[in-house]
Amino acid sequence: MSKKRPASEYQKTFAFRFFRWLSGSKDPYLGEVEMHPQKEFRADPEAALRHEKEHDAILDKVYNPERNMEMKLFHKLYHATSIIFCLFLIALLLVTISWLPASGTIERPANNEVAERYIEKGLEETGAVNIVAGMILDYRAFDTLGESHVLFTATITVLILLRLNKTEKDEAELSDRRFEPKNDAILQLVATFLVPVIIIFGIYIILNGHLGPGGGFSGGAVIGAGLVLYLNAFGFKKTERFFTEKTYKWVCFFSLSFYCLAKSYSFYTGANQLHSVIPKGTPGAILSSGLILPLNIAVGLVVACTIYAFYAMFRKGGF
Amino acid sequence: MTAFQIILMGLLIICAVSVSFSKNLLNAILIYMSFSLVMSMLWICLESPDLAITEAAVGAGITSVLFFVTLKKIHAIEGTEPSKKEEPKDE
Amino acid sequence: MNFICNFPFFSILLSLFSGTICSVLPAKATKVVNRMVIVAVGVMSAILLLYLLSTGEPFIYWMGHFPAPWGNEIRAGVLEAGMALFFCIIMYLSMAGGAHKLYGEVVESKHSLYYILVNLLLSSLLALVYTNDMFTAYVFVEINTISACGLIMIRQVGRTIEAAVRYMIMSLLGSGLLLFGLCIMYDLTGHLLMSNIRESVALLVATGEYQIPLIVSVALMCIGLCIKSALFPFHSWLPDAYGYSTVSSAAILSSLVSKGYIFLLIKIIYRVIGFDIFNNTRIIDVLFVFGLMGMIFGSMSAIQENDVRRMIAFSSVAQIGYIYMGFGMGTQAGMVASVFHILSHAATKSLLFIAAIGLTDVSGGSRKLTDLTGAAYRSKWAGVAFMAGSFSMVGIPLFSGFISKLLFSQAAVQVEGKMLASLIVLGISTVLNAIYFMKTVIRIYTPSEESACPCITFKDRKGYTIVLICFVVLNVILGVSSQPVVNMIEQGLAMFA
Amino acid sequence: MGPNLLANYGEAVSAVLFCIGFTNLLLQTNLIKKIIGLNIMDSAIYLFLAEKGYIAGRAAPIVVDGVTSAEAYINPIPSGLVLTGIVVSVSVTALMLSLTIRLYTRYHTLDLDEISTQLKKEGR
Repeated sequence: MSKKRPASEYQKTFAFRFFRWLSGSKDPYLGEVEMHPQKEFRADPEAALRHEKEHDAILDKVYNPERNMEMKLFHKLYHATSIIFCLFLIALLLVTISWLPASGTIERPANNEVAERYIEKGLEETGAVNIVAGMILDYRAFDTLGESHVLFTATITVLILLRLNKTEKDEAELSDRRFEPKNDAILQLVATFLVPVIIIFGIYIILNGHLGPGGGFSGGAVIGAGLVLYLNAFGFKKTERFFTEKTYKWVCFFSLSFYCLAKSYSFYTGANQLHSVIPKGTPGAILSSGLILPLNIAVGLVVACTIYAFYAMFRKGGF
Repeated sequence: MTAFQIILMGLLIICAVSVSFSKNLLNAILIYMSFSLVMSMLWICLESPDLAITEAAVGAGITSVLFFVTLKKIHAIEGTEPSKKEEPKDE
Repeated sequence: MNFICNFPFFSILLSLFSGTICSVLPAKATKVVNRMVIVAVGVMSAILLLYLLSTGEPFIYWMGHFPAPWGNEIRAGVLEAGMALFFCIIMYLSMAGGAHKLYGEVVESKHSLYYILVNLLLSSLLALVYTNDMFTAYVFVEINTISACGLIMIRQVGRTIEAAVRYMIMSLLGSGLLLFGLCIMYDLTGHLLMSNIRESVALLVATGEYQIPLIVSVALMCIGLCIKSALFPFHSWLPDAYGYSTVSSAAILSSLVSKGYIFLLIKIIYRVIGFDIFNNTRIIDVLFVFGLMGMIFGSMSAIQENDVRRMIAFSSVAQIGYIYMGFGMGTQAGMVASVFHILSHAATKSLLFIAAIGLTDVSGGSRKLTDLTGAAYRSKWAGVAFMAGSFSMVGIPLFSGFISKLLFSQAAVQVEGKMLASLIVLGISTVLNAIYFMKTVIRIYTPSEESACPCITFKDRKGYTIVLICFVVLNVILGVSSQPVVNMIEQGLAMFA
Repeated sequence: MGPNLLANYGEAVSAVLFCIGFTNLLLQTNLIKKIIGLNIMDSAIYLFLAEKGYIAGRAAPIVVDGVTSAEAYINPIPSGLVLTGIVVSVSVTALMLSLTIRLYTRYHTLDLDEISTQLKKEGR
């Protein structure tokens, strides 16, 4: 058995020195390496300033596109590979198109029983004379439901980006209000005649969505364009009388929720084979084709308000 | 009918190429407006009037108006003085 | 038609409709509505999952009065219901975990807009999971892209807007290519519904006509979805988008949004083209090679990063490389490993993002790794959660990362051509993962005295700590009792076609 | 090269337009030009899709005085899809333009590379 050794003798053994070094309590360099005493650091202002200037100069040199070789090389490389990739894509697409069935001919896979049924039974099943409107709002209504929500999402993101909160709004409003209304007589005269015609034409397109070409989207866009023309001619004060953020919010809410509820009713009744009580009406009459007319009106309102909201957001960051 | 379509498609390609090489932003947007007008004419030749109305109202109308408002906001059009407004530095 | 069969339709419509309702409600109410909708959709998906496990075969739900090729339809199976349930759990925990930071970083008036976007994102994810129609999938991919872009830029700081622009440009390129591939597929088959397309594609492959356009259309769709889910060569937008956005949107983006596109790719492989036809095309080798390169280069650039959240973002580039390696193997086991990795990566990545924000809060808000030393002592729960997340990422047993690495290696062994490459790269990428994750764990656990930052205990942030605990528990459950989950995935994939 | 490249001249033009838009989106440094390139790319895809539905010698799919036989009208599905697509392009363009405005007010430039160099400088 190893007898206990006195502390002083143990300190000289190799094991003690090794474990002391391992635990880091004794710094092996202390005293061995010749070190002159450290000077106390006094930061003089102009040296710091000089460092700062040099630092910025280096930064500008590094990030200066003209002199930075690596950035220039990267740009050339990027342009070259992009052009080659796009030429390759053109060649690939042209080769695929050459193998596709000839367009405009009759015997092609696309003209199968799906298209035939839309045309033959479209009138009696959806009641819409315009088969495309019938297909969008009745056969494949789920796409168009998603579609109006794409527009709604885009409005939300534009609201997030461009809507100024209270403080900035007054300052921005001042800058935009200074220019209006420019009261140039030509625009106002033209607008007084043109805006009513545009809005009536837009309403006509929406109401006849299921009878002739057009429908919710195009009618709404036409009405939106008319509102934008009115805003440009007569300035924000006039339009804010009837179109503020509250009207926008509630119009969008009512039409989108009507759209959602009407479509979920028809999906639910369809999926569970229940008879839906919506009448098809006589084809050709305005009040025909079941839900398509009210849906067109709802989509038209949403699109018109959205387009006016985009313009007002871009112009003034608010309503 | 196909001759007319070929002319329209030629116009489309000319507009698309000239947009990418035009220096002035305003010209680019005017050429883009003509591009979408030619496109809505092409829809009519392809027997789909729904698309023609929508493309005309939305492509030439709304998109171009939004482009012009953006240019005005970005002071790219001469004569509108750029107001220097410094936002606080972010982290 | 059992009443439970309406649940997929109810969950999609509920989240869409709640997005519309929140636009008129005051800010406080929108937060409550958002939480309730996520819980309701989660409960419905759980009941649907139990019902489907009991019946054992998927069902078709007509969206409208007309049968398949004419009207639209939803199809719900075990895999879809399981994914919907898992997405709801992750989304609820991410929203709860990041809620306290939302008040700090986002302007008060834009909170309700943020919750509307989260609702719409949930509805687009559910629609991507359930839909059986290609063009509906494209429309909801667009909703997904725009609301994800809104989630990135909610913080209104110069960096997030530049990240949002880069994200939008790359995503729009991706959806342009996806739509182009879709149009060619429509021209060849005349159908838009996935099951009908598969029959026509099988017919086309049998007769051997239109071979070139078929392969090009599949390739375009795959490239479009790879760009959108940030596979290796197209991942340049990912670190900025995830690194600088608010916490809950970073967690949701990294775990849910890119997974929605990958799930659509699985649908295209199984239901639009057919698993064996897809294997004969050489596309899976391209996916395999891109996956391997993603695993290595993603981890390499994560090692050089000194911002903790950009490092985690680069590690998700590597993990997406894992998933595409699983697709590239071309066997059923490879697909099961990829789907399990989707679940384990979603759970681990959002845990890491939310734990990282806890660490940066206590180290003076700076995200530099050098300032994080000793952060785990100041906020104990965030340190433990970050360590658990790193262990799962590295693949230490008891955590879900280990199970997915195990499944990948089991799948790799059965593929004789690709076994060597995938096992070697699996090893290399695990080592690279260990380097940058363990470096961070060691750094947050080295004691540092002089920092004057506050210590955050359990009482200061109850909700946040409970969320961290739930995430760690979820991770451990996935790691320990993974066999039922794997069986469920196999059963789901079997009935998926 | 397949047999009917000349027969499909419409699709060939739309493929060329798609690649011009694709190049603009990748190569242009100015953000506004990128957005115009994006719009050109989307319109090209919709032209490609609408060419699919066109059948020579048939009328637009609006039932005229009761004739509902399939030989009289063109295929309605592509025009329905393109109608949805046009609205998607409008909403995406509005979003990208508002992003451009916010970037300009913050960095006073439209060039993405300049913005990222300013970001790198600020990032110190």
